[in-house]
Amino acid sequence: MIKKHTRSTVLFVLMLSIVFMAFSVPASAETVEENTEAIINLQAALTYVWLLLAGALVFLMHAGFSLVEVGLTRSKNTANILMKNFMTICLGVVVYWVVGWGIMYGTDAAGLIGIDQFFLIGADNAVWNNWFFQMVFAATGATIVSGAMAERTNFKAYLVYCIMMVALIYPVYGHWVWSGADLALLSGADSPLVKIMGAGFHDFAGSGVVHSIGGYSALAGVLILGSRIGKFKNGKAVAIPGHNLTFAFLGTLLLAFGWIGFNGGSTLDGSDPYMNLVIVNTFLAAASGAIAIMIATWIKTGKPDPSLTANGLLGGLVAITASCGSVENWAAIVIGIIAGIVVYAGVMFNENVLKVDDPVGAIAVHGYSGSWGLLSVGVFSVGIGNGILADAAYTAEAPGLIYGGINQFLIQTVGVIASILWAFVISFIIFKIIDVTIGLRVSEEEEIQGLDLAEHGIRAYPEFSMSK
Amino acid sequence: MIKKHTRSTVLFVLMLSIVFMAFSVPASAETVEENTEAIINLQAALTYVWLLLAGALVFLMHAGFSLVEVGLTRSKNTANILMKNFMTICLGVVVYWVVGWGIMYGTDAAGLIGIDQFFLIGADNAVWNNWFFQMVFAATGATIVSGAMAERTNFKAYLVYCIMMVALIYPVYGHWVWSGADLALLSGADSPLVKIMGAGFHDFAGSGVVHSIGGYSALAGVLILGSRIGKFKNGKAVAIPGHNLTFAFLGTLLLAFGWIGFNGGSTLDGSDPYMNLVIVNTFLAAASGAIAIMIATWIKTGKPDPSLTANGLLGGLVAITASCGSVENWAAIVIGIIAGIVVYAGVMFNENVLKVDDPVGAIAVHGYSGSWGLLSVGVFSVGIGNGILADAAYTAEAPGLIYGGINQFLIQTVGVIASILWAFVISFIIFKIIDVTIGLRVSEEEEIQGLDLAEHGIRAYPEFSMSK
Amino acid sequence: MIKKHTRSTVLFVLMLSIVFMAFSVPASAETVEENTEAIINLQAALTYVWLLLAGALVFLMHAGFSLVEVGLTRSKNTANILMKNFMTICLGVVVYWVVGWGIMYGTDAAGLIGIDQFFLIGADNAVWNNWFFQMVFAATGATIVSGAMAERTNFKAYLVYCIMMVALIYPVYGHWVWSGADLALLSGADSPLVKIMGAGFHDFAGSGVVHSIGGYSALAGVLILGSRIGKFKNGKAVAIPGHNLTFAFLGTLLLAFGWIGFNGGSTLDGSDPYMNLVIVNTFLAAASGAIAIMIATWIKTGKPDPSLTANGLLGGLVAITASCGSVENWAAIVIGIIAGIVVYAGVMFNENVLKVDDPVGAIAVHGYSGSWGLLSVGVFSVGIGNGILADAAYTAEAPGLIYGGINQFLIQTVGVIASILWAFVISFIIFKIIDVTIGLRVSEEEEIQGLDLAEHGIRAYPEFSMSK
Amino acid sequence: MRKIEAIIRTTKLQDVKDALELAGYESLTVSDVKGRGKQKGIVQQWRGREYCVDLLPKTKIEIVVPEYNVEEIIDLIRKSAETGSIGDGKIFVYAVETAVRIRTGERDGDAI
Amino acid sequence: MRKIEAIIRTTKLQDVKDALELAGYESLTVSDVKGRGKQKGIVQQWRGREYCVDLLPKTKIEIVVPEYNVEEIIDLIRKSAETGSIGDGKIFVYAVETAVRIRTGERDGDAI
Amino acid sequence: MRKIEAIIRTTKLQDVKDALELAGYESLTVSDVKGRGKQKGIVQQWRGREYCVDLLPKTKIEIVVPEYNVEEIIDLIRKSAETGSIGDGKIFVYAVETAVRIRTGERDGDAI
Ligand SMILES: Nc1ncnc2c1ncn2[C@@H]1O[C@H](COP(=O)(O)OP(=O)(O)O)[C@@H](O)[C@H]1O
Ligand SMILES: Nc1ncnc2c1ncn2[C@@H]1O[C@H](COP(=O)(O)OP(=O)(O)O)[C@@H](O)[C@H]1O
Ligand SMILES: Nc1ncnc2c1ncn2[C@@H]1O[C@H](COP(=O)(O)OP(=O)(O)O)[C@@H](O)[C@H]1O
Repeated sequence: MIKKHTRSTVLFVLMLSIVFMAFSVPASAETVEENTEAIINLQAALTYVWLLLAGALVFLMHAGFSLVEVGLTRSKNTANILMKNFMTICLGVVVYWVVGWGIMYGTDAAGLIGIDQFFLIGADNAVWNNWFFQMVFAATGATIVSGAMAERTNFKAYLVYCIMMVALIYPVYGHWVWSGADLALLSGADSPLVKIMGAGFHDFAGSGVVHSIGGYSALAGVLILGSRIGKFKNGKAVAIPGHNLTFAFLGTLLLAFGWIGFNGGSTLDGSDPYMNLVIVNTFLAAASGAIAIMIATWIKTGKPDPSLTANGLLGGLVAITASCGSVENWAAIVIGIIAGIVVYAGVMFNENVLKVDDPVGAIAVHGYSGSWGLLSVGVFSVGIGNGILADAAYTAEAPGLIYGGINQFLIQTVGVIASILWAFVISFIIFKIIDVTIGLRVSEEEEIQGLDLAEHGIRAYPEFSMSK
Repeated sequence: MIKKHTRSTVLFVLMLSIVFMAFSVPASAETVEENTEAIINLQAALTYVWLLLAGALVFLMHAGFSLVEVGLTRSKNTANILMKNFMTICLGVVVYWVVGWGIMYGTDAAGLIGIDQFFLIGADNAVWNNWFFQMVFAATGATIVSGAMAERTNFKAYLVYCIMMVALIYPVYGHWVWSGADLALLSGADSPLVKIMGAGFHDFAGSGVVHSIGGYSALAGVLILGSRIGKFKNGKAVAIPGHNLTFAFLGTLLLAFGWIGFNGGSTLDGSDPYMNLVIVNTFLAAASGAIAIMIATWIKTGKPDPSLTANGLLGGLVAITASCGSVENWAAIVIGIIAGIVVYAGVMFNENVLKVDDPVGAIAVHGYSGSWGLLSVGVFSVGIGNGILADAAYTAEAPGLIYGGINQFLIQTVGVIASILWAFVISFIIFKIIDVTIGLRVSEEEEIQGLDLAEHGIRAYPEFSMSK
Repeated sequence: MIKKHTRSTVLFVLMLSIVFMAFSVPASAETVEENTEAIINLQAALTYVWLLLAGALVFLMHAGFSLVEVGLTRSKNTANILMKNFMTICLGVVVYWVVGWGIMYGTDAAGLIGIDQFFLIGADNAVWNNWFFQMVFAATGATIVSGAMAERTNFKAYLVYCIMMVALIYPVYGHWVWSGADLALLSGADSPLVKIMGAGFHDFAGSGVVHSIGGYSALAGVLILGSRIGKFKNGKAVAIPGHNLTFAFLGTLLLAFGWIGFNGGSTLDGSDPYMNLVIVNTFLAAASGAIAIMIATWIKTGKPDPSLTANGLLGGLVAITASCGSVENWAAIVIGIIAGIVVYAGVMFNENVLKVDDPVGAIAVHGYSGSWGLLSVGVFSVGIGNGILADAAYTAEAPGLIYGGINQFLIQTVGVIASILWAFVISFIIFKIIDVTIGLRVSEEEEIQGLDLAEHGIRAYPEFSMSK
Repeated sequence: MRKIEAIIRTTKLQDVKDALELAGYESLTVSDVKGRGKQKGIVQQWRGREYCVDLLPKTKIEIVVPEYNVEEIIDLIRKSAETGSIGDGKIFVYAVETAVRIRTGERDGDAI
Repeated sequence: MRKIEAIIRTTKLQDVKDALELAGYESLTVSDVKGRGKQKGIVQQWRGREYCVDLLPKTKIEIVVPEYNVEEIIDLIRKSAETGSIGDGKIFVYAVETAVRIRTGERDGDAI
Repeated sequence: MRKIEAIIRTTKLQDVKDALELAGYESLTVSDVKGRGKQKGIVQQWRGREYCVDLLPKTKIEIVVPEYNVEEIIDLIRKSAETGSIGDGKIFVYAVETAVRIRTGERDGDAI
């Protein structure tokens, strides 16, 4: 008969084991084999705990994204933005369970796509553990898009796109990079591309898989959608200040907090000591990105700009996400500084040259800086088995340009191009279809009134007097 | 002589062990017994780490509750709500240390109540670990009540009630369900009730113990208290919009974040692989609850309602809390969808039929959806030792209705009734006594002025112009 | 050849090990030595996970500090405060990597200062792990100062001071207390001071190293800076209400959340069971501090004061930070109550007697309450190897006054004096130099206009109508 | 035409609006003001220190009507806004020279 | 001198301001009001329950000018603020007895 | 009776209020407005891009007094609100036909 443990039975057993410890008497004479088994179980358990908690931190990034977006936009669209971000994670959970995971990690077909494990059929605790950690990543791509398209997108249209993102756009590219299939387009040992380039594509925690894909999808969306009314006057960009900087900064700090799970957890192994290198590099790059952009705006406009500085931190985080397990500390700082500059230049380029309207800077932060992050692996990677990575199990294969290697840089470039092409083209098509069928943009009247009233019949701050 | 380790001695030892690892030389020749002991210690340590961190997440739920309540009510009562939630956890810590834990987990008397371990006398690290995790749960019940009774309750009266909740109401029901005593009313193997029903009551992480108890206590409180001035006009409910949706959504996301600790930690064992099933089910139900209610409001009113959608997520979380370790993934989705509908119907029922005023929907979210969660165990439980639960140590004993079992459903029904009766009756009595002695409700003048000025002589946002 | 593991290879290995578990077949016949090595690795891994997550919580305290400061000050300075706190952690990361860590933990020179390991040269994962955890502490001191000097300090001047704090002020005192060097001024076994006093200075997680240092540095800064325009009228303090209590409370709760990492992680060992005692004492003191000050304000002014109550919780946390691993539960409560009173009296003392203007109460909360915390070790310490600390490896050496010991109290007093002298004098000098060179304070015009417009050309809430 | 400007308790806005609507006066403009009259302000506290907020939130209602409606409206407002305690507010009446409806360009009597 | 008080749609402020500036009328005072005229309010919802917000946000513009500019300004405002739908707002004109520039003490014509 | 309407710097409210109180004029109504006169606005920046906010926050004070107090009050306000820089604001005076105290129904002289 199977014994049922109540909450306190477990508790009691725990206390007992403590008592045993105190008396230094092992519970019973165990054999070497039993010990070995216990150790393996403990290793798995530590990984479970690590990935669940790391996943929890990543989940909280959805609060971070919500706050950054809300803070950097106008209060008349706040409820709508909150709902979009909220439904992104809600739909993300269900859609990634139904189909996303299967396409990403199901049995490989031709190195392009997974074809089983839908509905997590046959899952056990190890799969659930991984699914949870991967799931919280999956919805992030759509959230990035939501930020760039804020303040003018039809709610229903966004929900449909969001489903497509989690079901298809994200997992397909993810399959190419992370599925581990022998043929996986960008990373599989038997992939023709990998063979030609001489190294597998390395994207540690998703500068490309998560951020670039989100960023370039956003670019496609924003191009079809057009800019907010009043954003460009006689072809010149006009400032449309966001309504709450405190939310924007709190959101940014929550994102940095979540990134500890995002990058740290991507070791996928609670016993991998390289999680420490990963986290240190992550913070060095993040800080450098913020400092770089603060100084840049200070020089250019005479005043250090708060919201761009916050964007700079995110840019640093996005860039180091691919390379954090493969580079030296000083390189992380360089990567972060360049990321800060990429973000600043990217925001200006988008507004002044491309004339696209991205209220929160998502395309620059996630798209451009994500691509830079992927390339940075090819530049600064120490290469597995060298120097600080002597014992590393999971890092970029080959050394980067500065160590005289070229292969890693080549495959990284290919991966960058693939991410841009895939994300932009597929998203462009999907957005076009949505535009024709549902209508991607709200009416002019609704946009002026604000999406909160138009889409949800509500105001986010009904008691506060607004002067805009 | 005992050697004192300074901060860096420990650090140094750690570094050494790394060095040893690098050279693959074990620290010293250990015996099998010493290894076994070390493994047991590590298992305990992993549990400690897991429960402390899970407890930390649950603690943060108090910030979540504060924000949800603040966001869904008017700004003139914000400081008061913040103080109530803040003192709930502060008093909760002390009261649960003095008496709550003892009543819940002290030596059992007649299956009804614990009678020792007050002031945590004799505690060791294992007890402290568990106490901390249980303590952060304890104050939650009172917080739920605080939400339903917001905007009109006397501060002192609430504090007194809060103490009673943590000292008595919560731990007594908790003792029946989680104490592990052989006679424990609802769950003990020797309890007459359990023997008659043929299965022990199963409430994994507290759909009943925490949420229902809070919800039905709130119902009692709200009935005695009456509705806010202006809530009902000619018997019809009037909308009183909350003042800050961003806070309400941030709070909801913090609650979901905390729930990873709430449900995940309730394995009470860092090595229990079923924490993964628990978390996956938790998120599937949460997302389904939110999606269900969004669609429902969309259909009913033509627009997807933000604050009810956020409530739907919480409803899904509350419901799955009892059953997350006992059901299949698909069942979690069904449980979540039904929870969403229960919340929506419950909110409407409270306002239209019962005519009670619950500004934040706490009674529907925690009371009704909590009861549904308890029942869902009896419907969907796989039953220990079956299918996905083949190795599970801690789950519902018997299979649910859909697997042809009836016993689990019966005892769940009994547990639901017990939770309603106990929470409602004892809270009704306590609130009545408080009303007669201290006065449960503020004066009309104070309510109109707002509790912030009346109770604390303060305004939460003194610089912002308010138009209400 | 070294095998590269892709994301899913790791995943696959994990799944395999689960399968093995299910069949109870160990991966291979391991030897006792291999098991021992695996156990040591696991212990290190658990510590890594614990410290990274604890460090993550501490990192989030920077969001907490930001929100508390923002909430308790006027909205015209919000963007500036957000930027200051944000740059504090960004600069903190880089500066502590370049020089701070080396001064604190590098090879000791004369017990006063570390002199190598700059730029983390030669770091491995064990060092990175510790560096990360120590780094998130390092920036905290500066953040404390930023709070006390809010609403009138020149941004550039603050940044320079912040660098000095993380590079020098904090790590030097930290070296004296935590470096573990034999000669370390306050704690080393061979330090003349320690020999004379008969016990080493004990500051578990930094009541002194972090909080006092921050608090007395703030005092020096505030004295040079002067009070905000309008703070004193005819020598009497005038209330200048903060603009957002919700932010202040959310910040306080985030700080308490982070403190679980701050104190818990300071075991520096994932297998140290005393982390449980530490956390329980932490929460008992925090809650007691809040309750004490709430009651005190209630008695004195007739109404329980929200922002002081929130300060009381922080005061309790600061005080118990030194002693949480060395005292009984009841003592933690006493320490917390006294801390609450110290904070209240300290705030009044600063305004009424010293006539200094500290908008957020940082000097009282971190300085005075920090000193009390250091002394409390000398009063309530159980002493290593006694009672509840029978097995403790890391706690105050000698018993406190109430157990008849005097040595611990003596050295604690010395440590308190040292912290006041060091922080006050060095900060006074640095602030003076900054004042003369850069100018510490903004112009009167800029202060009246608000630092957001003056320093950043921005308003934090441009859409909201402000009535002040 | 006259503009009737009433400064009332914020909590009385609903009642006044209802009373005016019932009497057929639907058009009005409302704004948030702060003021001080006989009512001297209220004591608040911040961090244990009391201070007096001497400008209390009030609501200003403006209604432009033909001259002959003035007394009726004063009456309606007084009745619906009065509590009898200090702080009930004041009503001021001004002459309006011209009124124009933006949408149509109608003037004066037709415009209000 | 006259004070021209226009209550317009909040979204039309920029246009009106631009039109006035172009015509040389730069000085003005703007405030947030809420109001109701022929436009009866809009339906919002809260937690699945509809309710009518009958006071809609509007913007009030005040400009003090010499008498002879009044008609021109009324015209400018009408043209720039009109959408043709209900809710466009109203313009009221009042007599101003004195105007003083605080900085210099200049009066009337010189002050505005 | 006259209504004196002064548009002043927000930072000068306290001084003006104090000056008026000292001279025995306690009653007043205050509101937040934004405006533009000779003072052309200030440059702000957002995400590295400058833009001009041409409506600056100002405070409007309204005081209704008997005719013979007007000049004294103008004087008081000027003295207490002046900084000498552009942006100090303006004072306008209007005729008030009737004043009513809501609480008591007192009229005119007794009401203000
Ligand atoms: N002489 C005045 N000029 C301008 N506003 C006034 C005047 N007298 C009163 N008010 C306004 O009316 C409001 C209510 O006045 P109050 O003196 O409290 O009424 P009562 O005298 O009936 O108690 C004040 O807050 C102020 O805004
Ligand atoms: N008689 C009036 N007295 C005061 N304010 C008025 C009056 N008539 C209209 N208003 C103001 O003008 C605004 C717009 O009026 P509305 O009736 O919507 O314009 P229209 O009649 O052109 O549709 C209202 O919201 C209100 O603030
Ligand atoms: N003609 C006017 N009509 C309405 N409001 C005005 C007028 N002139 C000035 N104001 C108000 O007075 C405020 C201050 O005016 P400003 O021109 O800055 O004063 P000064 O001319 O003394 O520098 C402006 O912001 C505006 O609100």
